[in-house]
Amino acid sequence: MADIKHRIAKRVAQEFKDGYVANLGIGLPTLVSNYLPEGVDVILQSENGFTGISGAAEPGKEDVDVINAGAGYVTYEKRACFFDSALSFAIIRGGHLDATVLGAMEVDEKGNLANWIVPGKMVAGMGGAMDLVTGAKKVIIAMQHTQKGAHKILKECTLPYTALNVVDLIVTEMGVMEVTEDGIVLKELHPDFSLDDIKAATGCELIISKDLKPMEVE
Amino acid sequence: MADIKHRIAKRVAQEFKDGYVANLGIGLPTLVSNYLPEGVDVILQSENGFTGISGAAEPGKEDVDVINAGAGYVTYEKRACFFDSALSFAIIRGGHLDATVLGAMEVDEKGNLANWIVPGKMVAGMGGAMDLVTGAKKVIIAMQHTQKGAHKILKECTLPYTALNVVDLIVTEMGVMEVTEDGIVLKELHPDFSLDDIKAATGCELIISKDLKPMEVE
Amino acid sequence: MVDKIKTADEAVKDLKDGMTIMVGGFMACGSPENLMDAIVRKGVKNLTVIGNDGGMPPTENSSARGIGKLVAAGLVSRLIASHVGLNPQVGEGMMCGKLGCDLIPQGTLAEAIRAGGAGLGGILTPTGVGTIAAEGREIIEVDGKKYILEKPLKADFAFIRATHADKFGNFMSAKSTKTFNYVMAMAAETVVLGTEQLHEVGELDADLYHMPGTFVTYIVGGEIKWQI
Amino acid sequence: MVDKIKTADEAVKDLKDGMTIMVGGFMACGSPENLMDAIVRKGVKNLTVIGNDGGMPPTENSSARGIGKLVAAGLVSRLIASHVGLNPQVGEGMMCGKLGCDLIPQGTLAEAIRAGGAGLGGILTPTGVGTIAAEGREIIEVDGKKYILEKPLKADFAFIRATHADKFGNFMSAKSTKTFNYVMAMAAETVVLGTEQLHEVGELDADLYHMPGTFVTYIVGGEIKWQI
Repeated sequence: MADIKHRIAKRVAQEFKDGYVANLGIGLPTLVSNYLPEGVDVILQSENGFTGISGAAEPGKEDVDVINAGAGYVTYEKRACFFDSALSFAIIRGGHLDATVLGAMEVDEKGNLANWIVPGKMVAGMGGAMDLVTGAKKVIIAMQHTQKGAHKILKECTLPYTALNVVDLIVTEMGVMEVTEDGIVLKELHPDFSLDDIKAATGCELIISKDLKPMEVE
Repeated sequence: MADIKHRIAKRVAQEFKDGYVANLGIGLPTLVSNYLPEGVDVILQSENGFTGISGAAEPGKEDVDVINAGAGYVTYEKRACFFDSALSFAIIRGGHLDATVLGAMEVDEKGNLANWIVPGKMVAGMGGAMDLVTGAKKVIIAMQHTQKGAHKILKECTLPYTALNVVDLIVTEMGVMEVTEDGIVLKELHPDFSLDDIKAATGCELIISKDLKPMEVE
Repeated sequence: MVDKIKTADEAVKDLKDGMTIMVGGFMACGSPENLMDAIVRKGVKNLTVIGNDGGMPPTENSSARGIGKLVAAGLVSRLIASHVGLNPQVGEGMMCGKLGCDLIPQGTLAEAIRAGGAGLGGILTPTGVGTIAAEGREIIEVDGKKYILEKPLKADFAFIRATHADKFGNFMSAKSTKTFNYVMAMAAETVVLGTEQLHEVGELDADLYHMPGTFVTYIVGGEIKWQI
Repeated sequence: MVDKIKTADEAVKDLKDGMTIMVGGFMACGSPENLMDAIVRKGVKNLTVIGNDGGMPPTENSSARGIGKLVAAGLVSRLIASHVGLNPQVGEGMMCGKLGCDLIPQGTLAEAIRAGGAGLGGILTPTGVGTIAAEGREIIEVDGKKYILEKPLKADFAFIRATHADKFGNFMSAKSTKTFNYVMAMAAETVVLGTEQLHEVGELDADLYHMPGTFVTYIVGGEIKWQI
């Protein structure tokens, strides 16, 4: 599982270009920053109000005025800049993020996303997720392909939506998929899996790219 | 004329309460700050972006980074705070000014105001005036009662409006008038003038306050 | 100059049952703890609280923090926030029907508060179109794209926190403590500023302050950094 | 780190005839003069210029300043501003039909630019209802009160000015030079920042900067204070 997470994060990192401004969700997406290609400088935004967020603070050396969006104490880069929530979401909603990486409960072939409500469970709230996927230029979903065997990539989401028509790319341990007007196109397949494996693990038709490549992360 | 301006400014100053935040238009309204009553501390806002604007800068001692809304070099108080145009107009439009004082071409008995377009003349633009009169809690018009004999206080404005139903108080060299739901109520009459004088100089019915007082400025 | 400096208890004197209050901060980082304590001491009831989240709950090692103090004391009947997952007491209150919770996307919440302070009738946001966040809201189409009309939010009181303030109320909140403190300063009838450092007027350069003191009704000193 | 530092001429390389540009400042106070000069040298035509005003015209003792430089050089075919009374050359241009001018209330102009930068579909303002400022605009009623729906403004280029900037583009504009520089930083495809002081990253405390460098495409040093 840890292995799978790092595989996904490594592949997502390849999508980043030099100079990108990006927001990484808590958890798996945060790992992406560890795998940025050589020469690719990315500045990360934290939706509670700064650009230049860096790794977790060392215990005992926390600056209590600096947290990430998950309330963890973090460090910041020298080029960091701090601002209020209104400006932070002006950045997010206004299209000033080149990419955002988040997990999902469900994604469907229209690029609809559901990642905030599980019926019967307590609703924590959407936080900044709806703004992030609405505003970022490129929305990358980084997640395990299935949830205990259940499909997460679907013809149509069953859970309440986070946003409609927003997902651009899905990266899982099985492959890399692009959401297009025609549906979900499998661009890369991980060598651990066959086409039949990934088709079986997917709840909608997968269009196989004419240019299908192996998903390479090492 | 200089005398009249100061008379009007002095009377307007009496409307100010301790702790007021106010915006004074260029010209006559700016004089108001010279006549604030003892113990009445008012902080003045400049719509180009600060609170704590003070008098004109001494020639040769100008700080070129500090101008007023009329592009004149000015000084600022120790308690000044500088901000951008969006925040400046959040203050203005958001009801955070206790009072604004402006001149007018025409005011009518509904409290409508016209002070920015003269047909046939070049239109300079409304600048911040529309926002000021819409947002300030109290809109005080400080002006000469007539323009070369022509009525400026009317039943209905003839010039294009700056804003509708916004004027609270009109102070002229002849008297002090409150705009009410019933019309314009004369509250104070300057001893230099008779009731007939001010009625003749006014283009709409003046309701004479039961409690009519002399306009006292010294 | 009007004297705005008060004790925390003086500053909440006119806070009444059923009022709507805003509380700055994000997961209690940047929340005015002294002011929260004073509200708890006063014991007002049925507050509607507008804030990013539900603050932090009490743990074995520490008391509740930020809005969490108000929730723990049972003073909150309605919470308008973007995320309440880090405070299980909010969930418990929702389960037993004691606490109503309106969830709003974080960026929309910030804009709605700003709109309240800036005198706007509302803002049009693309965030949440086609989702639960659009429920009960008007949809307005501009140039062929759909937006939610989000109305302004205002409050009776705002409780906000500064790192540096002067005695006129000019202030700034350091690093990531800014969050909702700046927009809330504009959007309430009475604005109470809790500050760590309290300076004489003119002691610091004007441009070190980010927000003008004209927004601030009362200033309360003595905020201290959270001790982990 | 991507190198954003350019000469003024390099920064306007991709500026083309007919583009829409924003220029920060207020009556030229806070306008990036080096960048204006570079645009004049390039000599692009038919620009639509969004700014508070028409800048300052040339006088016997000095050249034009701010947007006034572009007007004097005849590069502007349309001006979107709140007030043009201090630059008679704008009036002359309007009289002879060479220069179209859209006048917008100053606060509405600031919000429209901010909305453009913040991804809003528009904002509802009470300012201008029942006046010429409402012409061609939709009126939206919220809770019984009428508002103008003002649509967002965006531009191909924004030319803004800082007093202090670092090499990543984090910046602040001192005192009353902030004006439209902050909102315009958000609202254009390419954002060119002219700065007086250019600092190494990390040289100044992060909270001295008011706006993040992520908005800034190019940084041009060498702005100097206006000499009266």
